[in-house]
Amino acid sequence: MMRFLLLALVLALPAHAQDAAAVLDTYRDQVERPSRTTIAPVIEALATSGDPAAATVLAAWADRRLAVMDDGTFVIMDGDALSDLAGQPVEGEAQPLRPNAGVRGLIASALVPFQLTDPDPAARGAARDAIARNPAPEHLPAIRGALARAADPSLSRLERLLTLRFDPDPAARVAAIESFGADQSMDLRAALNPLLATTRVATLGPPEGNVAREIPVSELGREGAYDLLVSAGLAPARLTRDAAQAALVANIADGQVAGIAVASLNTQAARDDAYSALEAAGTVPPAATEDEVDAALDSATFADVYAEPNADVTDAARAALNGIATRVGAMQAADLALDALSLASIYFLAAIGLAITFGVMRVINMAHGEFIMMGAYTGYAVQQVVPDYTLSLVVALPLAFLVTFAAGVALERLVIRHLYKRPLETLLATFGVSIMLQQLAKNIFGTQARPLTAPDWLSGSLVINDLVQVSMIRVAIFVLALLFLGLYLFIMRRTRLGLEVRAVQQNPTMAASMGISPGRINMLAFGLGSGIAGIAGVAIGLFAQVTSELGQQYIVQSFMTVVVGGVGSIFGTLAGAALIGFLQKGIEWLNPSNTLAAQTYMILFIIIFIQFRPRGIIALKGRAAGD
Amino acid sequence: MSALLEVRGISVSFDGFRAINNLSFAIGAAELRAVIGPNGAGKTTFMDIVTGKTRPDSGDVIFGDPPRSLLRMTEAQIARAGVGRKFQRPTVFEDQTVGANLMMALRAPRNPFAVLRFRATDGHHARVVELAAEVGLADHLHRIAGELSHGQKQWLEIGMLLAQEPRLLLVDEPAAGMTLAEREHTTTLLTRLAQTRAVVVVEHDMEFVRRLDCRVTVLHEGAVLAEGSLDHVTADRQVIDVYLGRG
Amino acid sequence: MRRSTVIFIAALAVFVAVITVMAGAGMISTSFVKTLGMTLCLCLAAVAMDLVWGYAGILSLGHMAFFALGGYMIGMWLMYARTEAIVIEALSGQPLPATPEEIRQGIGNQIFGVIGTSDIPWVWGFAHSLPLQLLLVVLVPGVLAGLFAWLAFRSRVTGVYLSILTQAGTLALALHLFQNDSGLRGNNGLSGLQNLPGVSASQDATSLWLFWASALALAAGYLLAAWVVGGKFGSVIRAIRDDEQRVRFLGYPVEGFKLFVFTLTAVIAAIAGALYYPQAGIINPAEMMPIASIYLAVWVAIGGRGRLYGAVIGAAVVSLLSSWFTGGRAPSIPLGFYTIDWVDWWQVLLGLVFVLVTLLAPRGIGGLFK
Amino acid sequence: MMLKVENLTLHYGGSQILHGIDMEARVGEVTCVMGNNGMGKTSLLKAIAGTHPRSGGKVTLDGEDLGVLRPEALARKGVAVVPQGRMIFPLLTVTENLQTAFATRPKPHVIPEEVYELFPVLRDMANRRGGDLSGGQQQQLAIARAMIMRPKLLLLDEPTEGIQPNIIQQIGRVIRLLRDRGDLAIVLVEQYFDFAYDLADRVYILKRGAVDVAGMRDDLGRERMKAAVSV
Amino acid sequence: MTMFRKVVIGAGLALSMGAAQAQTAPEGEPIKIGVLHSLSGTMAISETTLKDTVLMLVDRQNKAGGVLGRPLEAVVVDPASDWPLFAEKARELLTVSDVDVIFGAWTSVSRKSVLPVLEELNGLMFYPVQYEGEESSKNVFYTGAAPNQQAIPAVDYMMEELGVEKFALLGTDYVYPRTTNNILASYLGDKGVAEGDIFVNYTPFGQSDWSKIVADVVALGADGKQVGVISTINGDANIGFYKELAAAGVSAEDLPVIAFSVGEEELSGLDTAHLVGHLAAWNYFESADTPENTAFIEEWHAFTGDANRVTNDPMEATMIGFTMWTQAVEKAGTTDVDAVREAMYGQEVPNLTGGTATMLPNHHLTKPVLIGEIRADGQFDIISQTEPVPGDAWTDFLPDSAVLESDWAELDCGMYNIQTKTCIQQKSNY
Repeated sequence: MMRFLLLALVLALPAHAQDAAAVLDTYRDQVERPSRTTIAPVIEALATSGDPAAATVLAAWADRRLAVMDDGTFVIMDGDALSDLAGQPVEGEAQPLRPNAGVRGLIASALVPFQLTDPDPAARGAARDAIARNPAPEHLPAIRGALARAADPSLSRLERLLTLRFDPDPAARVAAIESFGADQSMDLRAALNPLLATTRVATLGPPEGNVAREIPVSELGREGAYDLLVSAGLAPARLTRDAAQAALVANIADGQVAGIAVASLNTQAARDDAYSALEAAGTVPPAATEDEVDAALDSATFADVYAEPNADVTDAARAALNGIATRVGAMQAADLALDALSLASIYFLAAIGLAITFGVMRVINMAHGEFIMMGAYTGYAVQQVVPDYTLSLVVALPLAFLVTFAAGVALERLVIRHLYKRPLETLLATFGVSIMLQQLAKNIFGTQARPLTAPDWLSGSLVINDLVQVSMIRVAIFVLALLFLGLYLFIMRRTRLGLEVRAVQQNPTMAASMGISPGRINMLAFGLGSGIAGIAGVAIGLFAQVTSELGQQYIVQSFMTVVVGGVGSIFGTLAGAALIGFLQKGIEWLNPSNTLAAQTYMILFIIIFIQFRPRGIIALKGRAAGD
Repeated sequence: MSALLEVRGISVSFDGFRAINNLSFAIGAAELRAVIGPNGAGKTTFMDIVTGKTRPDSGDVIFGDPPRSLLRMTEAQIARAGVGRKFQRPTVFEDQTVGANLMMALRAPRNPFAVLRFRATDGHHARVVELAAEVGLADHLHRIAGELSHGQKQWLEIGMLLAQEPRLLLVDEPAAGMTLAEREHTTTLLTRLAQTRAVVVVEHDMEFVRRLDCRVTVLHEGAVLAEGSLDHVTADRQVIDVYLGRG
Repeated sequence: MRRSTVIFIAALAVFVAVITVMAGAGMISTSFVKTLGMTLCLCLAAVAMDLVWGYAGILSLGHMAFFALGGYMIGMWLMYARTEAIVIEALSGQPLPATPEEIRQGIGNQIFGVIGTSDIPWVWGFAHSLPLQLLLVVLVPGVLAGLFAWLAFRSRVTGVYLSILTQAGTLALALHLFQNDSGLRGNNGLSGLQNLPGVSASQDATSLWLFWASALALAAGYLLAAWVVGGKFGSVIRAIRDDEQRVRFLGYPVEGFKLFVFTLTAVIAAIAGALYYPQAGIINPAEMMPIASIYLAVWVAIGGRGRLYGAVIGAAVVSLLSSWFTGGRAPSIPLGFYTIDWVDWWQVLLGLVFVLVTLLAPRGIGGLFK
Repeated sequence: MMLKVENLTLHYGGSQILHGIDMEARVGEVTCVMGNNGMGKTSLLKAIAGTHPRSGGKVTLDGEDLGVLRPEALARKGVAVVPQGRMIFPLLTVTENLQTAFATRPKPHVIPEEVYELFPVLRDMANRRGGDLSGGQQQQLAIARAMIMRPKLLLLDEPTEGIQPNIIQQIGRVIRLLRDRGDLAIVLVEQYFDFAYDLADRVYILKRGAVDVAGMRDDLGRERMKAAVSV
Repeated sequence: MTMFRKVVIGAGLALSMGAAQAQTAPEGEPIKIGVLHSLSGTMAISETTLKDTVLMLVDRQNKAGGVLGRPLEAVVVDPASDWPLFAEKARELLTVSDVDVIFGAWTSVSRKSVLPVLEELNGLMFYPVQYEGEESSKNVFYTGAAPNQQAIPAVDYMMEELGVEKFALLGTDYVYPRTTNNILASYLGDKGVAEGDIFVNYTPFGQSDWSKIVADVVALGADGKQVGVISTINGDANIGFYKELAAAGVSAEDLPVIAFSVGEEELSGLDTAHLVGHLAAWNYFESADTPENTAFIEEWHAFTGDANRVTNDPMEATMIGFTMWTQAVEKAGTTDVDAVREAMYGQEVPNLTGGTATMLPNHHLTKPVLIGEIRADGQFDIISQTEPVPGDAWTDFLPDSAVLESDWAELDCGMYNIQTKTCIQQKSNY
């Protein structure tokens, strides 16, 4: 408040102004090594200097364009060009100053009055951001001034947010609180919650101030309550074990404490006895007894007291927060569901290739994860050549398919073909392929994670409101998963290829006698499953890390997805992915501090689930299923 | 004649397809019975239910003396209770010798710990040799079962079945793939076995069934269509319509 | 007893004698003795794997979890007992004699300080006692394996499904132990296990003792396995491997047999682990990640399934080779334009060997002896 | 148009199953291969259909040497098989089962009406899974499927095995009809003597992997054939 | 070195490097140096770089005439990110290869695996990575940061400069984050931050699904306090975390993140455009503008034949450790471990960021603490640099550790209780 008054005063009297250069010179040390804790006077001095260039200097400083020349002159950098504070070009070398984020925030805050009325909308936006980040009482008149000049809905919302916090008139604050109705935005809650901040106090009489509630001793616990009294200076500290021990040590004489042999003090009971003996002998002062503790607790009151003195304001804030609590809860649930859906679609995408190679062809391909990894590296390699992210994605997706399709075909021809009758050995051989591919990836791309960057249109979030949002990449993965579900259904059910794949899977010899080439079909189907893994790899690489171990993260879960869902059914895989995704997020929600536990319990649940449905959620039944 | 096996009104369906429909069936302690019927009539499912492989949706299966329900028993318990089954395709353990196959089937305690402690006595060996002789494999005791011919595997399986000493034998198409001489041998064997135990034979070959000279049960769509002597059932109008056809 | 068993035991005895003499003469280093001792333990685990997979046809991708659990169980005692000695000695310098609480507090602080607590979790309830903890080496993996097997076999999960289930179960166990809250020091695991509490002998001596113990365990395990597979029991489990349903119709309680084999092999693996980790010195949850169990299966496959000596050969060859290749002493191969560094390429080679053995020699190295 | 088999030999592992078989099958005829089990009938059929490699001899179709082609290549040359045990695709619907036969056919892939006329049950069961059909229905499906391939040579392996008599009669009618159409050669491997005798034009009776008796049915006569089979 | 990079960028450079020859070849029996860094497995991502660094330093030292006039020879082994293998390989290095010193280990587990072997055989190891402290072994010199040289100053920075009042401590679930977070929670408590204002989350290694955690952290801001994230997330998992952070539109102004395990190496795995302004605390940044650093980077690029290879903090720590060891060997005139250790105390080596690193008797270094803001090009703007801080083996912010001290020069004890004046143990507990 004080500062604003000063500012207004100085702005009104430009004659007394000191120029910006002089201010900077005065505070040279703070300017060159700025700290948020010490820089406030400098900024204030600059802002109030009255120098018309002050705003420019502050803005340049915040942008890290304020620089110092070798001779100590402050200049403003604009690309390579230098100019002095008044805007005249200068020649020479200068080192830019690097104020940290905290300092920049303060500068931005100080710039608010200049920017709020700036014709440039970007500058006004910056001012709004600065206020939203560091709301301060002195912003209120500036906003109201700006609002008086021109109506601006976003500014008026900001004004109400500031009013409910900083307006001197409680009635105005209550009105501002109530004006928001059922709004559940984060900024509103961020403004309301501090009003309800409490401190816990212990008093001998009734507590003072805006009391939130009194707390019974039973809730605090006897120890906790007494500690509170002690820290409030209302009761003497109790004897701690350490202190008792120190007293014993201090009173050792001739290998004895109060007549008891030191060697026998190897239990706590013996030490307590020894201390009592010392008390009895008057060597140490008696410690507070249980009765004294009880008496002290009886006479004291414990309460939570609001920092905000005005009860009307706290009541209104509490009412408002309670009112939006259910909505917030619902939104959080929706957000969680969206997260779960997103995780499910990631698992589905990773597993859909397996749904073909494992679900339909019954080939256990432990190198499936490495195909995902190959897809991701393909995406990376494409980005090295095609710098445009959108274009590179357009190239990478089909290329990843081709690369992994080829790898799949090669694997089928060279290895799996010879093992169709030995499924468990396929597991071992493809595991060998898996470790080969991982090491090859390390040898080729190195062990460091490689960047795979989403284009801008995919790098943001789909924001439904403050609480419910999901990143665009996840939306894209969800869409991709749906797309592949459709593609899978189309290929398997509507195309000749699908028919032949299914025929070969059920009876390769007979299929051959029908003129279908099982070798070709197996190769194509395996290639297709692998190719989809490659595309999944690009998608996964966009939101996670691209390393040679990328595939390992998904392999166990992918197999579980297919098995839990029911082998041979794409809807089973879908159901499996959904089950795993929702389960994991649900458990994470129950225990937000330990993501690892969520994974553990999720897997345990799946294992138990399989006991009850050994053939998965959607199981083939009847004679046709065979045995 | 008190029944050894009594099947009471069992039904089972898969995916809406009624494989067995309120089927009742009984067989005495020493009886030979042929079960015939078109494919899909439920013959195999019937065997699956009796041996515990498939659980019926309703009905009950009572076996033995004192009679008890087989429905709450596992396949292994049913087998131990005295129900032996021969499959259509010979299923012997191809990796092991003929002797080991028979030894495994020999009546002896079946739980893991007993098996672990099991040491073959001379009596056991003698019994194995005897069984092998009975099924014509006396010279092949030390051969690996996988090297046997198709027919020899069939015989080995029958030998294993005998080793189990079952009270009820379920035999699925025993004559499939046998020469005439072999068929005759089989007929004799089955008839002889039926003197001391119940034998149910599922068969298509009418000639073979005729030679067995026993009661015949005709299954159709999961239920008994007709029962009686072969002449009786082949004269049955319904049987001719759905199964035998008009010459 | 079969001839191969006699030959194996004799070969093992000769091997132990040779190594003992060479170590005594200083011809081989302590670290190599440790490597050999650990390899023997891995061989024992491979024998267990062969029993459960090669003979009973249950491809468990989780037996290294039991191996590691065995290690954890013995590791708890090793760590507790050693720390107790340290704490008692440290506290003996104080003016007052230490109380049991202080000792316990000190132990807790020493062991769990790294994960930021000094409370001794309940799972360490028996860690003070060697006999009890030895019992747990057998009991914990045994009960866990029995429980898992009962659940899985009861619902007739077989083949690939069972493999994936064991893999998932192993992953769950590993992830659980990765948590600090598991009470087994999370990712840190248990370390310093090579220092046997109360033993002042040098590592040169203790390594040799553990080597002998490992050889003894391998011999006992091998004989046990040979006995199990030699008689009718072996006949039955091989029959289960080939046609489970048929064995049921013979009247054998198939689930009981599988449960027995699964649990027995889990216990053998656990004993192998309990001997392995005091030689390795440290155990942490990474040791039981599913990949370790897959490697175990691969050893058995390379050595030759269904032959006990095959499993031993596979485990010994692969683990000793990998030790040699990662030791940095394998010569690089310069190709002019590129130098093949075995450190970079040996995993590729290993993978290739897996593929080739599976494709070309399904009976493994052991099969070549036939 | 005809199939000619010369000096065909075949081994299963170490044991020789077929010892130099010579046979031929002509268009418009049913060539019946008879003999007891284990005599090599099915092996002969497999050798012709390419589902088991032969170890020697020559197979020509219309004078073209079929060499060592794989079954799918033979199918393209006009060889269709109805194998023992039907081998329909249990998880495909009846219609899909029939559609698998289009692999060697040019488009459009339309199931000919004739098939449904011969086997009306297939229309009724069009959307049922093959595995849910009864054995007899499956056999009809397998024959219909082979017909759609429009083969030059149709190989049938024991189509009556395990089938109820009324369907056997229907199958017999279809085989006769196909023969009478005169655009393909039919090789029928059969154990059911009466069924085979009724249909056969040309007969080969195998014994221990070699042709024991060969000739036209009418030349051989029922009694001689019966005697040859019964031994 | 990666084949891909090599082929695409540095093939020519690599060839010309091969032609370069050492000018003066030292003579005599080589002094062996063990390099114990994982070259395969999960940790290869970080440790391979350090192996290359040691090889570069050995190369440099040999060109400069070796040590004690003898050439240095590096013995490289691969413990393959397998913790028991670290102990095995360490034993092999010390007993079979007879190395005089080991440079190695990255994770705390691997260090704790090696410790008993080092102490048993009286080996000597230099450990170059920032770690959780609470340890002091007679046989290890810790050239990375202790918590008081990284974590504590970073938190101070957040509170003082960024006004953070509410903390989200996100970490990978292993010992370094756990211990660091315990220390920080205790420190923050001392600073008056309420327990409810500290949110803790642990994720598995390689975690990639960050959306919920990021949402949880953003939601912390609902009570109107400035939230800051202290990240001890390890390795690759950071990439997914930062991508999700960027996607959620969380700017450094709204929710600053300060990371202790994110360096130039990790940033090379992602596009930093959206992460500008987030922070990292280290004792070294590649962007440090000193002549020493420029020379070091040039040497590194020349050695690896890859002009894009970044440098990082553990590399500097390796360099300091290596240089100190050579100086100590020269001073002691022998490679004998006890003599070298005595000679190590007080050794000084210039930091690459300016100032001097001094070896303390507790086997830790004095190090300046640097705070860097992420730039769009994947480098850091150094916005704060303290005077050198002496490393503290036992933190002052946990009650059990506050009473402990390590001094190998005077007290000959790594765990000395200053209250009871007793040496709790000579050898480490692992």
